[in-house]
Amino acid sequence: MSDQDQRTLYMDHAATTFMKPEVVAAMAPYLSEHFGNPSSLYRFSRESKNGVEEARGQVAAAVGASAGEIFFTSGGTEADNWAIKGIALANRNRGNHIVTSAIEHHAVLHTCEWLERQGFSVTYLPVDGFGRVEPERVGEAITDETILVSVMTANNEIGTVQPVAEIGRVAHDRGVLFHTDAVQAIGAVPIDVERMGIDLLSLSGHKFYGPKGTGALYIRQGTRVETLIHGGGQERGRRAGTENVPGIVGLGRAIELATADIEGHNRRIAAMRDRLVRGVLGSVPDSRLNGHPTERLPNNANFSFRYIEGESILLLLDGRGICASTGSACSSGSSEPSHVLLATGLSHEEAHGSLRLTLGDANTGEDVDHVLEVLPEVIGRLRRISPLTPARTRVPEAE
Amino acid sequence: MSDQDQRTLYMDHAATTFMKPEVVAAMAPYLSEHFGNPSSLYRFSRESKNGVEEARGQVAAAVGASAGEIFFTSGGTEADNWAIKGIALANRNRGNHIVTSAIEHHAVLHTCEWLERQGFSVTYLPVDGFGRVEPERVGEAITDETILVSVMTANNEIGTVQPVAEIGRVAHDRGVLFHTDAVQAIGAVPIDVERMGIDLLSLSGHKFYGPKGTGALYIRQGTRVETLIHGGGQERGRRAGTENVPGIVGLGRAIELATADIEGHNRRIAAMRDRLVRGVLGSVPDSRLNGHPTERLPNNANFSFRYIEGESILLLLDGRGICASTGSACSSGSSEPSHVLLATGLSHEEAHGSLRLTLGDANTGEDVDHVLEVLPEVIGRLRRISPLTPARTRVPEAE
Amino acid sequence: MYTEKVIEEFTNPQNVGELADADAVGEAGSPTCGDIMKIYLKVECDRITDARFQTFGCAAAIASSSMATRMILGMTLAEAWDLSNADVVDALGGLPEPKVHCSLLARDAIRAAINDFRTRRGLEPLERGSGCCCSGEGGCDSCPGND
Amino acid sequence: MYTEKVIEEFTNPQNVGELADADAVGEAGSPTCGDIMKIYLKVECDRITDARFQTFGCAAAIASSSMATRMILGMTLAEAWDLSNADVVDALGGLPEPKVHCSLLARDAIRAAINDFRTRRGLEPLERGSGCCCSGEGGCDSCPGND
Ligand SMILES: Cc1ncc(COP(=O)(O)O)c(C=O)c1O
Ligand SMILES: Cc1ncc(COP(=O)(O)O)c(C=O)c1O
Repeated sequence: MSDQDQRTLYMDHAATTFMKPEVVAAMAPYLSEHFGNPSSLYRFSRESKNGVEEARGQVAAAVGASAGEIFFTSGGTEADNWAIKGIALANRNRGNHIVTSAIEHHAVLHTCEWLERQGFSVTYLPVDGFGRVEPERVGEAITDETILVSVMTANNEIGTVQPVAEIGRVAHDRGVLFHTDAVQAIGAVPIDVERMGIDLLSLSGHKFYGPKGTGALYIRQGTRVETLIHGGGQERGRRAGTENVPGIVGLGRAIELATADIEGHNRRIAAMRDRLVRGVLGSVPDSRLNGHPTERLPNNANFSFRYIEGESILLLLDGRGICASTGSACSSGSSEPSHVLLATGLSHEEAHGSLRLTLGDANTGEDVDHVLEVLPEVIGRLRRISPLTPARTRVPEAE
Repeated sequence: MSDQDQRTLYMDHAATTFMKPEVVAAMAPYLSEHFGNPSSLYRFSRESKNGVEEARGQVAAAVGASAGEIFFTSGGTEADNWAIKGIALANRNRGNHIVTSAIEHHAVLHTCEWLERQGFSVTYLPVDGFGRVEPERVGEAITDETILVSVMTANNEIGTVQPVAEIGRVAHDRGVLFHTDAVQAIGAVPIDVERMGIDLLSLSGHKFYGPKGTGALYIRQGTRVETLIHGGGQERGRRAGTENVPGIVGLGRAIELATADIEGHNRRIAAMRDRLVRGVLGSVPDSRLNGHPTERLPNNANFSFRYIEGESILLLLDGRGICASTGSACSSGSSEPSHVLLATGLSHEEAHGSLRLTLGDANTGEDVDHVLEVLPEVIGRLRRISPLTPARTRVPEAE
Repeated sequence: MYTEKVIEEFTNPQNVGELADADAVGEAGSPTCGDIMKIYLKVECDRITDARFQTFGCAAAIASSSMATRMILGMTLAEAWDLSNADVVDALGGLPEPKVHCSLLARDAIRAAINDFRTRRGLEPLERGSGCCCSGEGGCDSCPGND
Repeated sequence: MYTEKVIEEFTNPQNVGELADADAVGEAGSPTCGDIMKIYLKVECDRITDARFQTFGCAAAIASSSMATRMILGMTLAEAWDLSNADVVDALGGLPEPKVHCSLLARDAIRAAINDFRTRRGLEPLERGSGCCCSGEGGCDSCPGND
């Protein structure tokens, strides 16, 4: 079990994705000859401007919006910050209460905590054992002071997909704006901002085979949102800064590819994922699948393995060339494991022993086979080291 | 005078620059195989992490800082926003007054205006006829409430270089932090944050042959700055969001190249620029050079041509393949021309008749010759159309 | 951002210049807001037989000046008075939204010229809302070709 | 983020397991904070002649457990008591700053085992600050090799 296995088997697509060759190809001319500033007047910069506007149309089409409602950002985090702070600061006179969930990404949670320090009050809704927010809870949490509901479309750790359309309806019934962090959902969950009652939506290029450092915020026409980044008149005066033209072009192409055949893509990926889940649960005792059994992202498998800790699983897998992720705090040096896993009711020990495998477009059935071969070995090895492992679960080392 | 001349002669490097081939080459592997998320634990993501950290060192070296003081952003605008809002919000208890200049970029001015709406008070220092801020004025403007002085290193329109070290000294003598927007200065003005007494410095990749959508903020060790973009623990917990790895790598390589031989670069560029200025002023009556005669960026030539308007100059030049810029409001659809030109004392008419030519690394002596041939023709043509042109200046059309 | 037609009209403007023996001269705009147009008209029997302009301004201002002078050639003063900036913008194939106001310049200068024509003849200048601008020289109908 | 040495020690840990006839057993940590270490010692004449460990924890915890058991083999209890986590970290070629606390686990488990050893012999457990840990069996000096 050493570095012999040189090939990298990447199964951490929720962390980030490679860029598709088509995306790199779309960007290439904007990295060299088409370098004009989109704000410039001369014809030479028209390529840049057109590239940006074509991408805006591609993003709009992917989420059922119109191009004028799409604003480019430097990523999902900036989009989340802008949406939530922007709504809060622009609607201060209408109320100071925000409803969100306990399992949001830190880009949402830490933004909300910052707003709390500015005098806003925030309700962090609990989730059920599968990580779902119940729409009725949203309704109960809304007060006369509520100005925004923000619930993610799909969770990045356990993959649980939220009942976004219902939550949107509840929010709108009460006259409250609805934001959703769809960073993990694009390309897996078909999005229609109209049908789903979404007023603001965040997305990020590097989660769907597009470039890092690119994202977008959808803002429904007519929604008052305070500017987060002030300066020049870019993005129709709402997000200043010279546009990341190659990045935006790549984002546009990537979202077009990612949403071209969501159903077919999901079918293919989920088939592999389901085989992976069945194989792991079948061969590793005292293991469980975290998140929802069916309402989950097609590429997400999140396990808890009792008696052992996630970072050590991850590093042994890394030794065998497999790239994965964990919600154990030990990976971040803090002592609290993943707030998401704890919110679903896991004990600290179970949360520490979690492993996330997220499949992507380049994964094959053989990759699944390889993980199914390596993972039980790795788990067994660590369990032999652990003082918590009961005798029945302790498998002797193969000779 | 039509589209015959197909070659594009780009002389708008203050708006943005092309990327140097070395920069694109440095980025290339991070656009394809090295796609790991720098925050991930497995070996595969080490390339990404190392790429980011190498770039951090390159940026630090370029401004005389240590790597731990460099934070990557999505551009100069975000860096300006972060610096100014970050200092203001973190030091609210110490005072509510900011000193800046009337000729800052909108990324600074609009940020200051936003802070005014949040209850801060801002002094916009006037400049002299050459666009210089007098350091004594800074001292006079500082009160017990002052928490920040922000004056740009060099102006983007007229190229005037500010006495930054003196301003830094004045601020520090009064115990006030000093931020400078060095977006236009990198690669032209040698920067040493220690020697110049700079506590925060903004820079932007696409102004020195690096990628668009990349920038950095230098924050002196120990300076309290509130976070602008909340979320994950990237950039040592101070700027959240998955890193734009290829962009950051490109920024690092670009700043290394741009600062390798500032003196030699400036000598070469300024020689061309000086010939351009002499040629234009010598052949076009009623023209003037805006900005400082000597304390200016080596690549910047900003003229005012009386009796005519800048956008029309720019578009006729565009018809001849020359890319330039103007401070006339008509280019932006507002009626106030450039706040920078007005601040130097120009009349509205003169400000409307401005043209900025900014040279770059790919420009040659022939480019200068070509502009010197075309520009007087264009000016003459527009002056024949203008009702303001006095008879002595009206040159008859060449047959 | 401009249509090809605007760029063409701007790059090769028609009717540039002054008319030494103009029957009417009008001016609109100011250098402060970045544009001034001066228009010179020859008028025969209430009909515009020649028009020249001088403009200080952006491409939209110059293009609409040129287009407007081309459009009013041959018009009666009444027709020219009624020329709207929307007509000029349409003839140019459209203008970017923030530039539409630049085309007002031409209309304002034409109306100023017509009022100059009237004033020279001792008539009252017309109000903005007014629709007719006959010089009264024997009535509009008496001129040849006004049928 | 880990040094090669840490990864090597973690991937191929030494002295894993239990000792059925241990003279001392010590435990430290808790599953809540993500790591637990259990250590088993054989002691002869105040000298550690065998050591085994079991660890629930991250790579740093496992690697420092392994390294610590290797280091204390052959040490007197007094020497083992004085083993600091800095010694373990050094032997591993360093640990990332947020992981240094994981190496405390080994020191704490060793000290717990030494106190277990003392308690089994009717001695008072030692305080944290204490420097000596002789079992008192004829004095440290009377054992062979303790010169
Ligand atoms: C002086 C100055 N500051 C800030 C900026 C903004 O930089 P960016 O476009 O990278 O956001 C610019 C350029 O647009 C600039 O010239
Ligand atoms: C659900 C979710 N929201 C927000 C983000 C932040 O996106 P980015 O890294 O592009 O800033 C991520 C990914 O890191 C995410 O998974």
